[in-house]
Amino acid sequence: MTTTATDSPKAQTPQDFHSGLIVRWCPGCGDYAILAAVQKVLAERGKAPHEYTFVSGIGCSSRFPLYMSTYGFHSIHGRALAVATGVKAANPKQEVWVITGDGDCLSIGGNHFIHALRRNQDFKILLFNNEIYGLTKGQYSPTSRFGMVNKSAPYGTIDEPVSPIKLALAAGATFVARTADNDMAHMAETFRRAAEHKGSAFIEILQNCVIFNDKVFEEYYGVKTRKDTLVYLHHGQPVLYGKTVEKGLAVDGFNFKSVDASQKDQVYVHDEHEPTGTVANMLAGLSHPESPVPLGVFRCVERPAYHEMMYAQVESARKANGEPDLGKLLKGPKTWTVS
Amino acid sequence: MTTTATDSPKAQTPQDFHSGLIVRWCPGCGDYAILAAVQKVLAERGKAPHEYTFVSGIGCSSRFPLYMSTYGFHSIHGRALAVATGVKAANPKQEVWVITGDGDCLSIGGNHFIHALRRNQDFKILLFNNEIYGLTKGQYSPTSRFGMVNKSAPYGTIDEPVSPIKLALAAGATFVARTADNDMAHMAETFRRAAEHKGSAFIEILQNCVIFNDKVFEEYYGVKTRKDTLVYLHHGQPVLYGKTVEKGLAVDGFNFKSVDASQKDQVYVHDEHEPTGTVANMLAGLSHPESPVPLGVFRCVERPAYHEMMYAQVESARKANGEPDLGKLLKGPKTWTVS
Amino acid sequence: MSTVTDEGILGNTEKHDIQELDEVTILFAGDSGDGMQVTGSQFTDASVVFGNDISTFPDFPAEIRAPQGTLAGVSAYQLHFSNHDIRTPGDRIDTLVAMNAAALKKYLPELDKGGILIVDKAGFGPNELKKVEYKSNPLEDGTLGDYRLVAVDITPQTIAAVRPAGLTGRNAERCKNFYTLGVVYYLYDRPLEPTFDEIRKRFAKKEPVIAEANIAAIQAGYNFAHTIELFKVTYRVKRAIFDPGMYRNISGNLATAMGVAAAASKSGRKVFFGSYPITPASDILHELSRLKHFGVLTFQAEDEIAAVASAVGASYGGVLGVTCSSGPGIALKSEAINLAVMTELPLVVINVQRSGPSTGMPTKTEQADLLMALFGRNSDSPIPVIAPATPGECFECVYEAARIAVKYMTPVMFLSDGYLGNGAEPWKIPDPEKLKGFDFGWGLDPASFKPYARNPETGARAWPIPGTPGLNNRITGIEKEENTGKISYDHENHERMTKARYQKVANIAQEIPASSVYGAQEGDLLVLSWGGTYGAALTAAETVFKMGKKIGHLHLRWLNPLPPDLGDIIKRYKKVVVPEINTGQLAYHLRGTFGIPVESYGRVRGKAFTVGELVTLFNSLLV
Amino acid sequence: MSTVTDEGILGNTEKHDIQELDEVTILFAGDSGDGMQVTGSQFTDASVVFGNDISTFPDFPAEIRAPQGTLAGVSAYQLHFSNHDIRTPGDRIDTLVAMNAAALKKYLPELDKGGILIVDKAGFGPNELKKVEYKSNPLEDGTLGDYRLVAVDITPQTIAAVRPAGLTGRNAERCKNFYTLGVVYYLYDRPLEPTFDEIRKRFAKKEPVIAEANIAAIQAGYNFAHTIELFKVTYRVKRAIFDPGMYRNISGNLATAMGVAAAASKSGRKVFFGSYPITPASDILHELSRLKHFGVLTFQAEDEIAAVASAVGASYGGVLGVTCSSGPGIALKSEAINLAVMTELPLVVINVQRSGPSTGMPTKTEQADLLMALFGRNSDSPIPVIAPATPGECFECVYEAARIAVKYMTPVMFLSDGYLGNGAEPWKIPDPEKLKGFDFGWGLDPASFKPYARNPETGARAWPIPGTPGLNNRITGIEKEENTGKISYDHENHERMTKARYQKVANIAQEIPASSVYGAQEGDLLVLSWGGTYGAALTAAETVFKMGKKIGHLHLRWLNPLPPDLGDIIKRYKKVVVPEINTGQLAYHLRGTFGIPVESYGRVRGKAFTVGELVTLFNSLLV
Ligand SMILES: Cc1ncc(C[n+]2csc(CCOP(=O)(O)OP(=O)(O)O)c2C)c(N)n1
Ligand SMILES: Cc1ncc(C[n+]2csc(CCOP(=O)(O)OP(=O)(O)O)c2C)c(N)n1
Ligand code: SF4
Ligand code: SF4
Ligand SMILES: [Mg+2]
Ligand SMILES: [Mg+2]
Repeated sequence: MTTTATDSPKAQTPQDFHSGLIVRWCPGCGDYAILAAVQKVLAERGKAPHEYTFVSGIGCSSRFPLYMSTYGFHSIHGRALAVATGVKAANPKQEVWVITGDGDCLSIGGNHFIHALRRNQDFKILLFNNEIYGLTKGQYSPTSRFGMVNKSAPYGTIDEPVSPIKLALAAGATFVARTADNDMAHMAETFRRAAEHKGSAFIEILQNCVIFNDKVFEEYYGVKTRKDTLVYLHHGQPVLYGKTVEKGLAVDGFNFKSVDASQKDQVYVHDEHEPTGTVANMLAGLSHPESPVPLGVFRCVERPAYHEMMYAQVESARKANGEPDLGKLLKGPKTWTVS
Repeated sequence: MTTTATDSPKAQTPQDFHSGLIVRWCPGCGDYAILAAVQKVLAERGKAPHEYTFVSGIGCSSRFPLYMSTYGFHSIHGRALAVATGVKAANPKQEVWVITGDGDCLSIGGNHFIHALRRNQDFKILLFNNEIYGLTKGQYSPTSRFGMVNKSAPYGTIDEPVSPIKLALAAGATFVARTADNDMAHMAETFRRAAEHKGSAFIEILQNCVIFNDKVFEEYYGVKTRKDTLVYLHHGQPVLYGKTVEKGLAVDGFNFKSVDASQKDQVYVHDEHEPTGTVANMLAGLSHPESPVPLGVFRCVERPAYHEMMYAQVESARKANGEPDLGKLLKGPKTWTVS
Repeated sequence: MSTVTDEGILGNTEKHDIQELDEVTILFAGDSGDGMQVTGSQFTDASVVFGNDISTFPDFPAEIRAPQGTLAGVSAYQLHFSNHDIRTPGDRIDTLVAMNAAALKKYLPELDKGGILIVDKAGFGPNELKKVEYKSNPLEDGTLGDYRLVAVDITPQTIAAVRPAGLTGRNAERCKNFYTLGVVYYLYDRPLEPTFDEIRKRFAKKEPVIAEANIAAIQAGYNFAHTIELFKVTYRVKRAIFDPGMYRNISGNLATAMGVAAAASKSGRKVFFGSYPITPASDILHELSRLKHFGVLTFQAEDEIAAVASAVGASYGGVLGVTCSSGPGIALKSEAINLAVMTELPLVVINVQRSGPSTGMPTKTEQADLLMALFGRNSDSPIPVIAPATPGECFECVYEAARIAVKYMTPVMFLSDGYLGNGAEPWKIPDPEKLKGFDFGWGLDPASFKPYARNPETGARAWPIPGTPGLNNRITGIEKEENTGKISYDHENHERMTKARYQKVANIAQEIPASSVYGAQEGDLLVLSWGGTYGAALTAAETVFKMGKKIGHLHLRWLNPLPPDLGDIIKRYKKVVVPEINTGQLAYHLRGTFGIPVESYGRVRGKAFTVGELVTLFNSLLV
Repeated sequence: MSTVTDEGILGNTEKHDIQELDEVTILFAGDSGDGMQVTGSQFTDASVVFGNDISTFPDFPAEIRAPQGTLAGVSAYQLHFSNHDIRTPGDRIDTLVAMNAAALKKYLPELDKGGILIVDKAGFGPNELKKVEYKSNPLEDGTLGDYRLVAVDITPQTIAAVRPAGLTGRNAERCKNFYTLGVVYYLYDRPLEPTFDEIRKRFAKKEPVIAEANIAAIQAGYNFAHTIELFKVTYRVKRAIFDPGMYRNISGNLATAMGVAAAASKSGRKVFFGSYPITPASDILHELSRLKHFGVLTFQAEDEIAAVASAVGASYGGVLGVTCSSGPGIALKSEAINLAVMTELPLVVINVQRSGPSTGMPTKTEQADLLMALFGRNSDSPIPVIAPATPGECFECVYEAARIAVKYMTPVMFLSDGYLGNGAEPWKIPDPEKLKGFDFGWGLDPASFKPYARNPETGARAWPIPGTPGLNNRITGIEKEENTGKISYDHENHERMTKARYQKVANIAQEIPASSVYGAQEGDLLVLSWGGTYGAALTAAETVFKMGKKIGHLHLRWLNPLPPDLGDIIKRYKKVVVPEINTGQLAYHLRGTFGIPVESYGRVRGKAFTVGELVTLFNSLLV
C-alpha cells in the first residue's frame, strides 16, 4: 500500500520489486518461492516496477500484490480477473499480472476465468493451486481430491475435482502451462515465457500449503522421485523422462502411453501450436500415479488480444464518425429553434 | 403457475404435460418445437407430471417451465442450476430438468454450469442455444459468432465464442449431446437418452430465434443441405454422412478428416464411453464449413450422482453416530449441574 | 350519440368546425405488430416541430412478441401535447386509437367519457373478440355509447391506398399505422409535410417503395377523414411558449447515454462502461456502444459482477468507471460497489429502476431502490445518491454524478427509472462549453504522494494513474491506515477512517445550490418529491396553490447528502408529505435523518402518479 | 515495586495469604504458535466446572500464521470469571500473561495499574524486542513499575519438566502454555484434577506421551509458583449463583449450528444448509457438516450466490433452506434472497457480521449490517430480522428464525456477529421437548389448493412438496396474481401483493412477547440495545440505575417487525439512546419508523463496548 520512494526506471534487482511490507505467509509456505521467482524474472526483464500492475482477489495467495513494489490491486474474492479487465482496458500500456488461488479463480471466480480466457485478455494469470482454501483455514476447494477429509468435509469430499488446465483449454486460452513451487528454475522459465506471450497466459502453479494441505503434491513432485513422476514439455522436442531419461510418451489411440526412449519414431514430439488443442487436452488428462504429470507449456497459440480489438474499434469509430463533436451529438438528428 | 386439476397418475398424452397457460414465444420461434418434443417424450415415459420438476432461469427459453403441468421454478437469471441443486437434494425422487439459454447458462450462469457438471448433479440440462440474448432484445451472447453485428456490438462482437460442448466436457460432464430444434425425431431421441442417464445430462439444442438471430444455423442445419453439413453420432456405429451416406469421418492425427465411406477400416466408429474424453473433444472441435457439424451423443459415461453420495454420507453418519439424539447433542462433551 | 361509419356521420350533415384546445392526450394502442410506437413518435415529432410542449410514455408488452390479439400483446404510446408547459404524459385520454379489441379492452377505462374513440374494424373479428373475452362486439352492442366512436375499415382502405406504390399482402397491411396517423393528423389539424420529409429521409434510399407507400397511406387517411367529414369537430392546439433556444425531443435513456459521453469528452479521461443487458437499462449500453469515438470504452460483461468489478478496475487504471443496470442487477453489484467505497475510487452506478421485488414487472416503472442505494452494502458504507426529475435532466444529472465521483473519489448512485428512461420530452439542448469542468489531479507529487492523504476541501484522496513513475501504490478492500493506506486493524484508525468516508460524502453538500421552494414558503403543507414524480407533484402542487392553499413544493435531486437547508425548510410547514412510487422510502429516510414526522403517500402500481390523484391527496391533507 | 525472579521475591519474605474476589479478568497473550487459546479454554473449563460465571473472548491474528514475534502474530484469549452474573469478557485486565514482547506491547495498555503481569523471559530476547521496536528490555528498564511484574524462565523450566515424559526440543517447548497454566492455577487457587482428567481423556489413547508431558508441565508450573512463593497474595473467586439446571460452556457459532440441527429434527423436515466459507461464519458450516445424521444436508457451494440459490431451491423442494455467511457474502446473496421474498418461500439467512465495509477487518466484530438486512434488496422487499443477545441465545434465536420462516413462508435474517460467534459463556442446556413446534401443512388439499392463497392468521401461503399428486405448481420471481400465482402485470394486483408481503411480515409481531424493561419503567433515559451489545448495555444500565437514576433498559431481539409495544414504551422517557457497534443504524431505523428523535451512540472500533464507557455515556445523558 505504500509508495516505493526509489522506483529506478530500470530496476535491476529482485529487491527493487519488493514493496517493503513484511511478508506474512506461514513459514514454509510455497508462496514465498513463487514471489521470489516472479521478482527474479521481472528484475531480468528490465521494465520498471511502475510499468506493472498486479491484481488479485482474496486468499493467502492474493496477498501477493501487497508485497510487490509495482502498482497493485488486492480486490475482492473471486473478482481478480474482472477487475483486471478494467485495469487493462483503461491502461493498455500496463503489463497486468493476475494472482489468484484455486478457490478465488475456480470456485467463486470460475465464470470470470472462462470469459477472460475466451476473450484473450492480455493478463499473465498465476493460479496458486494448493488444492485447499488456505486463508479460511482449510475447507476443500474445486481442485481438492475426491474423498479428501477436511474442515468442511469431515466425511470426505464428494465433489469431483476440476482440472484447471482442461478448463482453460476449453475456454480457448492461448497460453496454458503448469509449474511447481519447488522448482525455481522451471518457475522462472515458465514466467518468462508467459511474460512474452500476447494475450491470456495461464499458469497453474502446484503450491504447497504447509498448514492445511501439506505434501499434497509430494508423491509426484518430490525432488527425490520427480524424474520418474513428472515429465517436462519442451516445444519441438521429444517428450522424455525418467532417472536416466530412459522413458518417453507416445500417442496410443486417444491417450498417451509410456515407451522406451530408444523408440525415437514413437515418442511424441511436443507441438505447443497443435491447432485443434487435442494434444494439449490429452496431456492435461495425464495424472499420477497412472502416468507422469506434465510440467511446462501445454499450449501456445496466437490470437489478437482483447484490448487491441477494443481500441481498434475506437479508432475505426473515430475514422468513421470523424472527430467527436459533443455539440453535434447533443443536437441529434432533429432539432427546432424557439426565438 | 396454476395447478392442473387433472394430474392423471400415468399421463398418456403430451397435452397432459401442458399447464394450460398460453404459450408466449414469437410466432416461428424454435422454442415451440422443443416444448412439443419434451412433452412428447415425457408422455411416452409414463411418469406423471407431478414426478417432474422443471427449473429455469430468466430468458425467453426460461419461460418453458410455466408451460408445463409439472412442478416448476422459473427462478432468476443465471441461477437455474444452483436452484436445481437444492430442489434435487431436498427431493431426490423428483426428476429434475433444467431449461436454460446461452446467456442464462454460459454468461451469468457459467460458474454454476461448470460446478453442477463436475459434481454430476442429476439434472437433464437443456441449453436453448440461439446465439443471442432473446428476451432483452438482441445483444450478443457467449456463443454469438465473432464479428457478429448486433444491438450491443454495432461494430461487431470482438469476443471469441465459447463451445458449450467443450466446456461441458472439460467440466467433467458424464453425458454430452447436441440436437436441433428443426429435427423433432432427433430431439425426441436425444431427450429419451438424457432422461435415462443418471447424473448430469447436458444437451445443446440449436434453437432459431426468428426475431434477433434468424437463420443463424440454416447454413448447416437447413433441411435441404444438412445431409452434407451435419453428421449424426451413434454409439458403436461408423460415423457416416452425405446425401447418399457416401462420406465418413476418419481420425487424422489430432483431428478428423472426411474420407470415402467405402474405406470402412478408416472410418471412425463412435465410442461414447471413450475413457479419456479426447474423442468427444475432437468431435466438439468440428465446425462448419470446414467439416460437418456433429449431432447426437458425444459422450456418455458412468459416475455416481451427487445426491446419491450426499445421502450415502447421511446414512453412514447415521450408522456411525446412531439415531440422532438432540438432548445428547445439546449437552456436548462437558456439562455441570447447579442444584 | 353519433356513430360514425365509412359513409360518414349517420343522420347528421352539419359542417364541421375547428375548436381551440390548451392540451390533448392521445393514446395509440394496437398489437405489438401494428407499429403503434412509430405512429406515436411520428405524431410526437410533428407536434414538437410545430411547437407544442409534449410529454410521452410508451407502454410495451413484457414479451418480445406476445400472442397476437391478446391483452399481453398490446403495445401503446401515450402522447400529451399542449400550448403551455406540461410535465406528464397526461392523466386521462381525450382520444383513443384502438387497432384491435385487446387494445380497446385494455385502455377504454382511461378514455374520458365523451372522448373520441378511433378503431380499426378489422381488429374486431370473432377471433379478436374471443381472445379478450368479449361476448359481443362492443362496436355494435352499444356499450360504447358514452364515447364518440369512429369505426373505420382501416385495413382494407390502407391496402387499397398503397397498391399503386406496389405493396401487397402483409406488407401493404403493415402501412395501416400510417393510414391511422393520417386520420389523426386531420383530427388535430397537423401539417403532413414534415412527416413526409422525415419518411423520405429515412426510407427513400434503401426502400423507396416503402417510403412511397407510407406517404400514400398517410395521405389516404387524411383525405378520407376530410372528404367524408369523419369528425363533426376538429381541433387545434397552439404553440407553447418555450424560453428561446434550440430544442430536441429526448428520452431519458438517450439523455443518460449522452451525459456519460459528455463526461468522457469533458473530463479528458476516457469512460469505461461495463454493463450487462437488462430491461429497462439496456438502451444505454446500446447507445454508448455507438459512441466509442467519444472515448467511451463499452464492455458487455459476462454478468453484473464482472460489469461493476471491471468498472472499478478501470477507475484504478485511471479512467472513469461507469456501470449500469436495473434493480436485480444492482443488487448483484453491491459487494463490488463496496470495494469502490472502501478503496475510494470514482464510480458511477446507473440504476434504471423497475418494478420489483426480484424480477417483478420488468417493463413497469417504480422508484423503490432508494433504500437499497443508500444501505444495500455490508457495514457502514456511505455513497452519494442523485436522481433526475425528467427525461432531459438525466443528461445533466449523470454528468454531475460523474463529476462528483471524480472530485470526491467515491461511487455515486444515479437513480433513473423506466418511466424516465423510456419517456420523452422536448429538451433545450445545453451548450457543451457551459458544462462544469472536472476536478482531479490533486496530490500527485511523487515526493509527497500518499495514497490515502486527503484533500482538505473535499476529503478525497488522490487519483494516481498506474504507469506513473513514483506513484506506485497498492490498494485493498481491507481497512487501511490513514494517509499511508497500509493494512491496519487498529481500533481507533478504523473509526477515524469510517468517519472520514462519511465526511467525504457529507462534504458533497457544498455542491448543492440553495433549495428553491415553489409556492408557499411556509405554511400548512410541504410536498417533497424525488425522481420521476417531479412532474405530477409540481403540477398538482401548482393547482392546489392556485386554489389559494398554503402549500409549497420542493423537489430533491440529491438524496444523499440531502440539501443542507432542507432541515430548516421542513420546519416551516405544519405537515410534510412525500408522494413516491414505492411504499414510502424517502419518507422513511427523512424521518430517519431528521427524527420528525413525515407523511408518506406511496403507491406501487407500476405506473406514474396522475396529477388528479395528487391534487386530491394534497387537498385532503389541507383540511 | 517488587521484582520477582526465579529465586523468589527479592528482599521480602512475608508469607502469602489468600484474598477473596468477586470477579477477575485474565488475558493470556502470546505468539500464534504459543497455544494461548488452549490455555485460555482450559482455565475457562476449570472455572465453569468450579461454578464461576464466565465470559470469554478470543482475539486471533488476521493471518493464518503471521510472522513469529510480531504484533500481527499475537493471539490472545480474554477470560472474565466471577461469583455473580456477568455478561461481558471484562473491560480491563487484572492479570496479563504475556509470552513475548509483542504480547506485552499489544495488551499492556489494558492492564490495570497495580495489575499482575506474568511474562516468559524467553520471549524478551533481543530479536523479540526489536520486532516490536522496544529500544530497551521493559523487564529491566523499570518501565513496568506500575505493575506487579512476575518474570519467569518458563521455557527452560518447561523443557526440564517434560524431559522425564520423553519430550525434547520443539515438542517440549510447546508445553510451555501448560506450565503457564499451572502458574495461573496456583495464583487463582484452582484444582488441577479436572484439567488432568480432561487431558488424559483427550490424549491418553493417541498420544500418551503428550498427555503425560502436559500434565507434568502444569504440575511443574503450579509447584514452582507454590514453592518459591511467586506471589505475595493468591486469590479465590467463589461459586456464582446460577438457577438450577445442567450447564455447558458454549460459543455463539456452535450454538447457532445446534439451533439449525434442532430445527431439522424438531420440524421433521430436513434442513438444507448451503454455504460458502467466510470468516467468522465458517465454523457453523464445519459444525453442521458433522451433524448430517440430524437431517442436515450441508452443501459447500461454488460461491455465495449458489449457496443461497440452492437453499431457495431446497425450500421449494420441501425442506428448509438455510444459508450462512458474513457481510460481503450476504451482499452477494441479496438478489437471490429477494427471489425467496417474491416467491414466498421459507429461508434462514445467517449473517455472522464482521467489520467492514468491503473486506474490512474480517477478524474484528461489528454490528453494521442491520440496514443491509432491512433494505439491501431491490424494490420493496420486507424481511423479518432477528438478533441474538449472547452466545447461548444464538441457539434459540436461530431456531426461532427457522420456525418463523416456515410458519410465515418468508426469508428470515439472523444477525449474529464475530463477538457473539467466537465468544463463549455458560449456557443452561434447554430441554428439546420444550422447544416450540413447527407449524406448516396448511392449505394442501388438492381440491382447493391455490399456490398463493393465504392463511388468514399468518398471511402465509401454503408449502406444497414437489412430487405430491395434484399440487403441481409453477412459481416465478415475476409478480403474480393473488391466489392463482399466475404471472400478472395488473397495476392494482401488484399493489395488493406488495401490501400482502408487508402484512405477512407485520403479522410476525403476534409472535413477540410483551417487552419487559429493566429498571425505571418511565423517566429520563431509555437505553435500547440489540445483538451483542446486550451485556454491556444492561450491565451499565444496572450500574446507573443503582445510582438512583431514572434509567430503563430494553433489549430488542426482533428488529423487524419491532415489538408492538415499543412505540408506547419509548414515549415514557425523556430521552432514548441506542449504543451500537456501527454508525447509528438502529437509531436511524427507530427514527425512520416512529418519526421521533432518538440519540445514537455508535462506535466502530472493531470491538465490543466496555461497561465503563456506557456508564459514562448514560450519566452524561442524565445530567
Ligand atoms: C465474497 C467472499 N466470500 C468468501 C470469502 C472468504 N474467503 C476468503 S479467501 C477464501 C478462499 C481462499 O482459497 P484460495 O482462493 O484457494 O486461496 P488460498 O488462501 O488457498 O491461497 C474464502 C472462501 C471472502 N473473503 N469474500
Ligand atoms: C440479474 C439479471 N441480469 C440481467 C437480466 C436481463 N436478462 C433477462 S434474460 C437475459 C438474457 C437472455 O438470453 P438467453 O439466456 O440466451 O435466453 P433467450 O432469451 O435467448 O432464450 C438477460 C440479460 C435479468 N433478468 N436479471
Ligand atoms: S495457510 Fe497455507 S497457503 Fe496460507 S499462508 Fe499458510 S501455508 Fe501458505
Ligand atoms: S425473441 Fe427469439 S428466442 Fe425469444 S421468443 Fe422471440 S424468437 Fe424466440
Ligand atoms: Mg487455495
Ligand atoms: Mg439465447
